Amino acid sequence: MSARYSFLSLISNALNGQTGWKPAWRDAHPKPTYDVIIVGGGGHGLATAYYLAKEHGIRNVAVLEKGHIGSGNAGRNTTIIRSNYLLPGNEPFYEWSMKLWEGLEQDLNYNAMVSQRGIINLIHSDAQRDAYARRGNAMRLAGAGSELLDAETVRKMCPFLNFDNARFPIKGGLMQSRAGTARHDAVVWGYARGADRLGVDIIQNCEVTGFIRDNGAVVGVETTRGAIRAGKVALAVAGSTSRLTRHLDLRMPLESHVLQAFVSEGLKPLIPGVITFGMGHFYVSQSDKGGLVFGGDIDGYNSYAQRGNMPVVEDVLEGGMALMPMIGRLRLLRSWGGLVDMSMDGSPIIDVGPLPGLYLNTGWNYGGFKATPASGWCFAYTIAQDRAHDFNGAFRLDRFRTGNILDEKGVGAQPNLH
Amino acid sequence: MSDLLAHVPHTRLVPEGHYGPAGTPGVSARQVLGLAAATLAAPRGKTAALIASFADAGLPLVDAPKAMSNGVLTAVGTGPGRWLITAEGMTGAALLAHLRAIAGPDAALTDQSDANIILEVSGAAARATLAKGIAVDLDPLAFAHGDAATTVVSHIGVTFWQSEEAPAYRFVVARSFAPAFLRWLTVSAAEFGFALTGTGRG
Amino acid sequence: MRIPCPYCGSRDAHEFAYLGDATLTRPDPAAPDAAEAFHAYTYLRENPEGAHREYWYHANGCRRWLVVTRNTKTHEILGVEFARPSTDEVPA
Amino acid sequence: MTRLSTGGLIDRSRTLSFTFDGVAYKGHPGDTLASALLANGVRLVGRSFKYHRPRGIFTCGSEEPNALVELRAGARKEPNTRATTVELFDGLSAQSQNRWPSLEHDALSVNQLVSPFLGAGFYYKTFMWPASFWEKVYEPFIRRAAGLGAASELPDPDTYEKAFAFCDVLVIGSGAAGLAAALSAARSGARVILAEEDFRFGGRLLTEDVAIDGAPARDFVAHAEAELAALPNVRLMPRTTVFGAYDGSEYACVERVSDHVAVPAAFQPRQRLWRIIAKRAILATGAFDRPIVFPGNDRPGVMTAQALATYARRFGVGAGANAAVFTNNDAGVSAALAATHAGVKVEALIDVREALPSALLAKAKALGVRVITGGEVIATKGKRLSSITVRTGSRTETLAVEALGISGGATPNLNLTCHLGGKPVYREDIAAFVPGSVPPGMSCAGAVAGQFSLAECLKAGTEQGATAARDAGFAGAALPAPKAEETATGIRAFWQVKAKGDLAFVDFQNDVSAKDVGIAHKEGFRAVELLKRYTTMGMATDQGKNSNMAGLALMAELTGQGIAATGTTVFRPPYTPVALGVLAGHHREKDFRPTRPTPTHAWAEKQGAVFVETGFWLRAAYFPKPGEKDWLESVNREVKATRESCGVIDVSTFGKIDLQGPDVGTFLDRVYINMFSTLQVGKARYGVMLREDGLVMDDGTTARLADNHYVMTTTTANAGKVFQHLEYCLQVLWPELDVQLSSISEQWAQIAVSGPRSRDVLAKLVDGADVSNAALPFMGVAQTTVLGGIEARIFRLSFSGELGYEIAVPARQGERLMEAIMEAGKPFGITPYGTETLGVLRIEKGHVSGSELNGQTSARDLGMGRMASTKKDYIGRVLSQRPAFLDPERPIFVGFKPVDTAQRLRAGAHFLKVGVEPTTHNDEGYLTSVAYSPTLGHSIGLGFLKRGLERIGEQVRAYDPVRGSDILVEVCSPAFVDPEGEKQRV
Repeated sequence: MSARYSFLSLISNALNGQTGWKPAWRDAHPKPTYDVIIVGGGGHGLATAYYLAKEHGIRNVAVLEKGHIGSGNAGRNTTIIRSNYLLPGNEPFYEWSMKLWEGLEQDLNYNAMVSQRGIINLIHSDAQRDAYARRGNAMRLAGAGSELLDAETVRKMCPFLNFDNARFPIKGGLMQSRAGTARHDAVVWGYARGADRLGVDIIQNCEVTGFIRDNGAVVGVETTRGAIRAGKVALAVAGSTSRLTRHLDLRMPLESHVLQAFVSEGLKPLIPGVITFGMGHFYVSQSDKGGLVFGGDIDGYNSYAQRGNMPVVEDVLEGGMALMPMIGRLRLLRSWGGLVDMSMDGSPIIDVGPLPGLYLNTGWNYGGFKATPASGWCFAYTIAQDRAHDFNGAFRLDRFRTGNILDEKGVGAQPNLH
Repeated sequence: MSDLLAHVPHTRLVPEGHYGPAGTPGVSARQVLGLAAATLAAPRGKTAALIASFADAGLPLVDAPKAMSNGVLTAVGTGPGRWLITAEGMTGAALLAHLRAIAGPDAALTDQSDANIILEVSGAAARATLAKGIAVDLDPLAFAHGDAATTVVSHIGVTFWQSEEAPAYRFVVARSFAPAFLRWLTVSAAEFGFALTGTGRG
Repeated sequence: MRIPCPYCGSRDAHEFAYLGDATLTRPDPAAPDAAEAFHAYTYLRENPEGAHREYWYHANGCRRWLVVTRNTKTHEILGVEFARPSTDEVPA
Repeated sequence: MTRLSTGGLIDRSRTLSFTFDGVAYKGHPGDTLASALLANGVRLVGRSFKYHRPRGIFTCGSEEPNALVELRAGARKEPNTRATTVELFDGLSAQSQNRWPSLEHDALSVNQLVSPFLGAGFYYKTFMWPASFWEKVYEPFIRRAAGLGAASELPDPDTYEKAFAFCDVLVIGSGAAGLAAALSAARSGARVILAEEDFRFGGRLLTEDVAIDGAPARDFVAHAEAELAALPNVRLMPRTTVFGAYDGSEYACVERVSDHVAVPAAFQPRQRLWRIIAKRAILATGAFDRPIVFPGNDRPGVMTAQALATYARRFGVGAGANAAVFTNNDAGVSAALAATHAGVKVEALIDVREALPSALLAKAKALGVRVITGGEVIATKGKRLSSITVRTGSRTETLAVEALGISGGATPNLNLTCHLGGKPVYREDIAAFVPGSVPPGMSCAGAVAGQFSLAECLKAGTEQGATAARDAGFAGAALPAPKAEETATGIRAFWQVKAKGDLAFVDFQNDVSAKDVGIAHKEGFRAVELLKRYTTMGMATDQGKNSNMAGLALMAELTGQGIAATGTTVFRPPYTPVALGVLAGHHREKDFRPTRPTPTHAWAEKQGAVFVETGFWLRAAYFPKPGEKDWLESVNREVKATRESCGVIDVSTFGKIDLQGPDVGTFLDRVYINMFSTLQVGKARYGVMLREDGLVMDDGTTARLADNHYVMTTTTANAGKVFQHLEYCLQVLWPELDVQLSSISEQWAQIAVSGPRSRDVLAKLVDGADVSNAALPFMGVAQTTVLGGIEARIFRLSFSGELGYEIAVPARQGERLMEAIMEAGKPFGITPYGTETLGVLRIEKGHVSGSELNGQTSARDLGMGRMASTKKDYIGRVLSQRPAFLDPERPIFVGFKPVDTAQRLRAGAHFLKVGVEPTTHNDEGYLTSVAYSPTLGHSIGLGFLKRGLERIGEQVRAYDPVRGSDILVEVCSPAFVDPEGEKQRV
């Protein structure tokens, strides 16, 4: 088992040539049965396992990962954390996530580089200011904190933005100063190490190929490493959800899409916090290492390819150059594509069912990273208690049937518009 | 940031003049004024009949992205069973009446004489200029005299066709997008020397 | 990505607007199970990894709704046809 | 000075001046910044990322990890620029980066002393105590220390362009294979594009000491280039990097049009983004010489053997006064010999192999190069390399050299084959990964495919060029490949010298050493992706081109899995870093998106209007008059004038759709919630359309001009969306309906005249038409002419609640109509107004607009539930009956006024019951639109409130903490003015 990290462990390893470290998590082999199987070794799955063990004392848990942990969206996002949602069904959940972020590193004894340097959503019109005021007030009601900034304040904070020659002038911003970024891989590794220390089996290179059914109930999974049975089977596989639920003849309110993201070459500190453009598809932050990390809209067509195409690359950088013409001579270092689980209303699903023994965590759209702690926490609660916590009470699968939809953007049942 | 158009308001057509290095322009564009225009759409399932009526009247419509002209009218295929028809020396109302007489009562006819501006782009560097925004292969082997396309340039929807072998192209651009289109055209053509006429003095 | 539009020819995908699954049929609104049928029609998706029939609208082209069959794993275009029955169209 | 006395493809007759860190130097045309620095004896060029170790020039190409500089100055400063790719120009200035206070004495080089602490994963294990210190102390320090170069922070003054190209065969790379491929494809008549990232064609042929068809390779390059340039079907693109492969045989490229001059010439962009659609592509990108891992392998003066040879042969530069070469393969040996032949004093050729091919040995002997077989370099010395220690068996020897060329073998430059998901496969025989599956239409020729000998490259290029042309429809006669002798390509896989001492680097720029790979292994980060992420190996600006191979080989050795099973990380676009500006092209700042002026824009400008962005449109917001102190005063005047007499506004931005055909009525019945088939000719009706999910999509009025002819208006924002939706309904849902749509948004200028005197104004405009209340009643439509023969459609509609008309004329007549309206209205004090007054007028009337039609509201929420016909189906009907839509708790559209009318409402405030805690749970709704009503003399608002209609007269809190406001408001009817709607019917 990986030892606790401390000044002492760092010094002793410095003196012994860094030879004293142990694996951060065991490379476990599957046992025949578990109390709970979590399918998906990304941030959400690992966090779920961690909180199941820590909060609910359920430690006979396996996390099954088809590749290596963190190889899906957990390692392909733009690392933003924030709780600046609008709807009452969403905002308390994301604020709970933010509170968990704020204590995460001490809890996990792992530095995930949670950096609360703030987010500013830029405002470009009076109508947008009203809409952001509605959102900012919703955030205040949930205890999340928010500030509505005027243009002069934004200019003082971000003098490099295009204030004087803009197609869509900057008229202010909605700021959440507690928002920021976290080192995405470290979150995965921290949860994996934490779960492992509590006895959870993390099983890599173990792909689920089917489900074991008993009288309609899901009682286990078939995998590339054999059959594994469990009292409860929980899916946390994001864009691969439909691939798995097909084995159960379930159609989901989901489409899998590609979202591209981008990082520039490393630069000395250039921009504070996270900035989002309100009239184009562009948002940006700067990593601890110095790269500008940015993204924009999804490509907009169903895809499992984990890569996108040029029109979106150009669209993102047009937004970037419209907003920050100083970035013209900086360079794009790397782009990548994530397989995102776009839901039909743009909001997630954390729910019991729809079959006995099955639990669902999906529909994170392009925004799952920030939700990682609360998603794991709420999913663990839902699995352990067989009911939703208040925080995820609105994330029901049947909301599309009842009409309790959670559509932050108001664009309707078309995933590529969310 | 281009200084070339720094003085031109984004709400106005780029004024006529010479842009780019002095000398013989590699690209020319002129606004073609005084054309009437209308859309013609066949009733459901009656495209063939409509084409036949026009053939009888001396305008051979083709249900394809082609430009066909009989000297007076030019018909450009913009979609299945749908054409944009331009005419010189006619009012919109007269064009509509003329087309109605040929097409019969069921075809959909809509006056578009004021909806667009029409620009003719020509010159030795016309293709090289247009390649800076048009994702359609304009090589003579792929796009010849009489070929037409409806596409997007610089975030602006356009219909265009090759109107002369030389080559020259006619562009139909929505009126409110015309200033932005001309900005793109001007900055794209300037390196070759660009002569723009018919857009007023600004 | 380029889509071979049956009318316009090969065009960049960004000329088109994407809608999604083209295997769905609008249910009979008068049927007794209309509520459930419309729920499935509006919200539930097969979302396959592989061949996918999907609607694309040639917004910056001929304005035709197309049914494109495309592999969602490779993005290879396997087929394109007009969404509206072909009896309405006249070959060029 | 280490410029060799002769040789090199440089123009020695001309001298270029440049500066590095403020010191003036000279070079020649044909130099890169790197070759010119080396020629001037500048070997220390940069500092590494973490330990700030001194670094020099490591390669001669775009894969350079070390020699990153800030090129140019001021707004044109380009941080992280690889000196090896910068074409020297007169006046060039460059600065070293990531060092303080100077390159020579960098304070943070103390990090080297604490390097025992700073192993892989160090950050994740520390900086947690105390918790509050991370953000305040540790992180700011780390951020300042991290990063590479500094950005200018000024807007980029240069321009960029985009362009498209189409071809039959795209050849990527112009070495032996690329030139051969381009020649054979071009000779068949196919349209060929040859893209080369360098400013010179030829690739390795410019370096290698070989003959083709009996002549020096450089002659072959010159002849090939001349032949290709003369062919009309060939486009030569030097300085063009193909950086990405995309779907549909599309290749994204950057052409560096002006980077080789100080400032772009007039009317020239700095760079151009090309998207090339190629029926076939031939990847001929060669291979990189890769480093060997040994202690101190990062010192300035250590470089790839390929670079050593290239600086000598192509640039006439010795990388130091003398040199040695350390290799495990024949190409490394050949490079050493080529450098020697060019005049570099090579003290020793050290090969890990016990035996070398006899031909190479003979050449070495002839050139007088000492060969040490079975040898390894185990240490280096000097801030700038001064000596190396060589171990042969148990014997060690120190050699004083200023340069060391190392070659661990060739790594095929197969980046682009991975962009569509291809996975490279390992070949033991050449100790390299070669392309696995490649993008559709691509083939690989030459070293990139593991074909390392010159003869193989020429043969493969020739064959594949012909095949690609044939596949594209050009059947030319097969031509023989140019002839060359077989070059030796032997190799013994060798990754790491096992020796204690200094750090042995795997990834130079990110300071990842062999020890870090060991830590990753111990801690379980063994999969290549985890190795990469944990150590940051391969995440530097060279994207692992230099490091990945050795790193994964080291891991393979530790796990015992073998290299093939370990696999490699995936390459993603871009192949080399690409300027962000070129990806935006023309679309930046004000040209980000088109600006759409209304038909009366110029007129409004003359009236002094203040404009506002409305989507792409620019609309008049209000028309200030001299002496008015703020916008509110202007708007109040405009509202009053309209309510009391007459106002006028351009409403051309509304979407306008022409519908013709026998089934239009049926069609409209299905897309609107209310009936349209029953609408009389000459009448208009307000309609609401839903999405299939039962929420409101859009609203507007639709008029019936004839039995089979309607005209629909949409909101400005939804014009495109609604048109697309209608086409969907017609083509997909109900193809049996005979309806033809045309957008007429641009054809008609539409101007609304409102107010009690508007009929008087209209009467002066029409050519005799009867516009009396009887002849043209409320919601009536007249097709007539105005101003002496201008075709016009007159709709008697009212958004303001006043008597009003919307007059449509062909767009070119819009300005004339506006001027005529102003003239006709002069006696009544007609007042132009903009979107601000439009908003006040409609809020006073309780009409919904974009803030209420936000995609989250149903017709019932908006108080329009009763409009929905129960006699028909329509889009959205079924799902609008879901339980949550009928929940009585659902917020409903109502009006609000402040209890203290001196207070101001603000949109975005949330409603709370009086006396409850401000929490999400107690949230009862929100204000959508507010205005100061000059008619009522106080602030008014519209919004959604739970059970709102039952609560008229109740007081609730409008809670707006983001603007420091929390006031009592009274719930009221949304129709503040003329609730019975009498004024519009007079």
